[in-house]
Amino acid sequence: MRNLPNARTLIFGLLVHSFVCGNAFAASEADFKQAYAAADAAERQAGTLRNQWLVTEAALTDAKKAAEKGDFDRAVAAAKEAEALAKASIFQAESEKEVWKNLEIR
Amino acid sequence: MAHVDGAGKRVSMRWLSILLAALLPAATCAAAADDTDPAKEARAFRDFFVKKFPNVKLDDFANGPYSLNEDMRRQWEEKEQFPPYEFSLESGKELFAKPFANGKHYADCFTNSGIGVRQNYPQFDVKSSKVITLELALNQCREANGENAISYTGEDMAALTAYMAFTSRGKPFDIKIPDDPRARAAYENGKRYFYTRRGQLNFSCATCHVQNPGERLRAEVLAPALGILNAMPIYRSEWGGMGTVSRRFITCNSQVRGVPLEPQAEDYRDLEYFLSYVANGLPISGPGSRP
Amino acid sequence: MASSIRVRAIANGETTEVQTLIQHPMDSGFIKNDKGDFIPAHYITELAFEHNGKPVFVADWGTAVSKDPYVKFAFKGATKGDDLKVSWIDNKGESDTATFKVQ
Amino acid sequence: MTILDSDPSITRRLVLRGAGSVALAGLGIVAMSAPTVLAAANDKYPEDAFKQKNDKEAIKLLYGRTAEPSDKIKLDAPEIAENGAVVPISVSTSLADVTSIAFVVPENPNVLAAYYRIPQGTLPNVANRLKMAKTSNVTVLVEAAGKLYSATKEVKVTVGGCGG
Repeated sequence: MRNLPNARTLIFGLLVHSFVCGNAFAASEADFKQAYAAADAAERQAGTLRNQWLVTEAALTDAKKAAEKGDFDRAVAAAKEAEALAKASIFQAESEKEVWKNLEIR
Repeated sequence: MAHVDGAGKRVSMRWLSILLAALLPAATCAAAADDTDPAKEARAFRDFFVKKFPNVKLDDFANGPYSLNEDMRRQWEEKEQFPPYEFSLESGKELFAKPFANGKHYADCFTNSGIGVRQNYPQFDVKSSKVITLELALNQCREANGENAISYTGEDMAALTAYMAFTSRGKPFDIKIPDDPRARAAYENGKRYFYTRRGQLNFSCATCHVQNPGERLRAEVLAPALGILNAMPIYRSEWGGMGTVSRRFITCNSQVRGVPLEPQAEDYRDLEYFLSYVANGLPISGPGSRP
Repeated sequence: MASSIRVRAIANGETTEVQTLIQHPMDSGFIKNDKGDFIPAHYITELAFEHNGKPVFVADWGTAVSKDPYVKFAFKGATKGDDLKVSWIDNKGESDTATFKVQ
Repeated sequence: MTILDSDPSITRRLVLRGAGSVALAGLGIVAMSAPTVLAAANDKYPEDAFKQKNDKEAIKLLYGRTAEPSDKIKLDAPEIAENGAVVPISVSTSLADVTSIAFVVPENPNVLAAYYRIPQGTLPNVANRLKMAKTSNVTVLVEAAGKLYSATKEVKVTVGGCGG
């Protein structure tokens, strides 16, 4: 299957990403709010492009839950992950505006 | 792309390179032709599958993965002896015949009283300037008669469309694109949606159903895009029940880890318009059963 | 009253082929719902076919029979127009009975 | 398919809509009058055998003996199940005096799937649809003239039918 490696690349990217994003410093509630607002804005932009990802939504939920428990390190990490994912989905939607034509059967 | 801090930038750059790597192979096979006559495109679409699967009879594409896999076909034929959608079909027949509170019927909303008309849907309605799918037409009929709309993904909608498909079995899809730029735009939008990669897996509908039909994705044998709606609605063993076109599109989106659109969203209706149009000439085979 | 039982019984010479489909969830008890709780086992335990007051086929089922179960068998001695009585009972004590004509 | 134009009784309203757990409530009244056919079939439901996790134990409980393989049994099952939730499996045999047929799936949580009693005059052919949790052998047992025979075939399952 020609296209499965793409999926694997993306999933692998995600794993690597969550690994490198571990935070060494202790985050505050303000850090979380800032990170969450950035992630939320990006996800809303993905929404106007009709291209949100399930994992982004899951990361946003994680961030919120962690913050509610006072675990701001985790909350910030999850929010940053959500932001990166949302931005990837925006990039995908923007580039697909033209690239989709390459797949068309003519 | 603007970034707040260094860490964010690193991450995004990584993503950029991963995405570019994913997109590049596709980009190399760009065709420059800008010939967009839908009839011509539909022919090319059909020819692609006929050439890819020279042993499959054209009409058999309406049977989805069963046209491509002998072992699965035998299991399907065994199940067709007493198909699992039969209860839904009967319930659909009853629902269809049941009068609304005002005494009118679904039959009053359709040509030929709704019998043998499934192959004419979706239609482009010039008045409202939108694609009317069979599911939407059923709910419009309800609302015009003072009834509440029913769920597009629920059992009753599946049952009603199952019955209407059953009375249309064997009739070839006959989807019209009226000479109206808005109709043409709806078709083009459906086509765009079909080929657009989305979700975390970076799959388009075409990734599975044009490039890899007949292959196994995990356990499922992927159906060819040609004729993929002819068998709708379907009883899926995976669902343990019936599903409408709306339900199928939504699960497709989730499977590539994308957030699905709402049922009967414009993009979904246009997608159905495109997929049905390119299947013109292939017989309605619904209701169907699928793994 | 409504029936959960569908039967096609077709006589061909001295043999009658019977196909049956029953509407039943056949919950195995091993599947979880959306909340993560196990859906309690709910399955048909016995299904019986009777021709002229005589049992011609009796099925004892466990949890591994598919949802909306199907079974096919054939027996001798029936002719067109004969009655075939079909009954099932499940592990919760629910049941259904219906009579069909051999075609 | 002729269901829509054949027996009018077939289009009667269904009680059992979908898989809802309360869907059967309407049948409670019927349950009071225990079905006569079931009463007529005086063999008891082999409850213990259906609870077994081990195929040998289940066969022992059901028949009190072991089976010998027979090439007179034709077991028809797919190589790869399209979905473990619905695996069509059928059997026919040229053995004489068959009194029962049973299907065992050793890798299922409960190994005994179905047990069919075959009275005289009923042909020793059965087709049914079974759930399979994962790739497993399927064994059919045929009790004929007081002896027990078996046939086995492997079915690959990539999407399990038992969930969990």
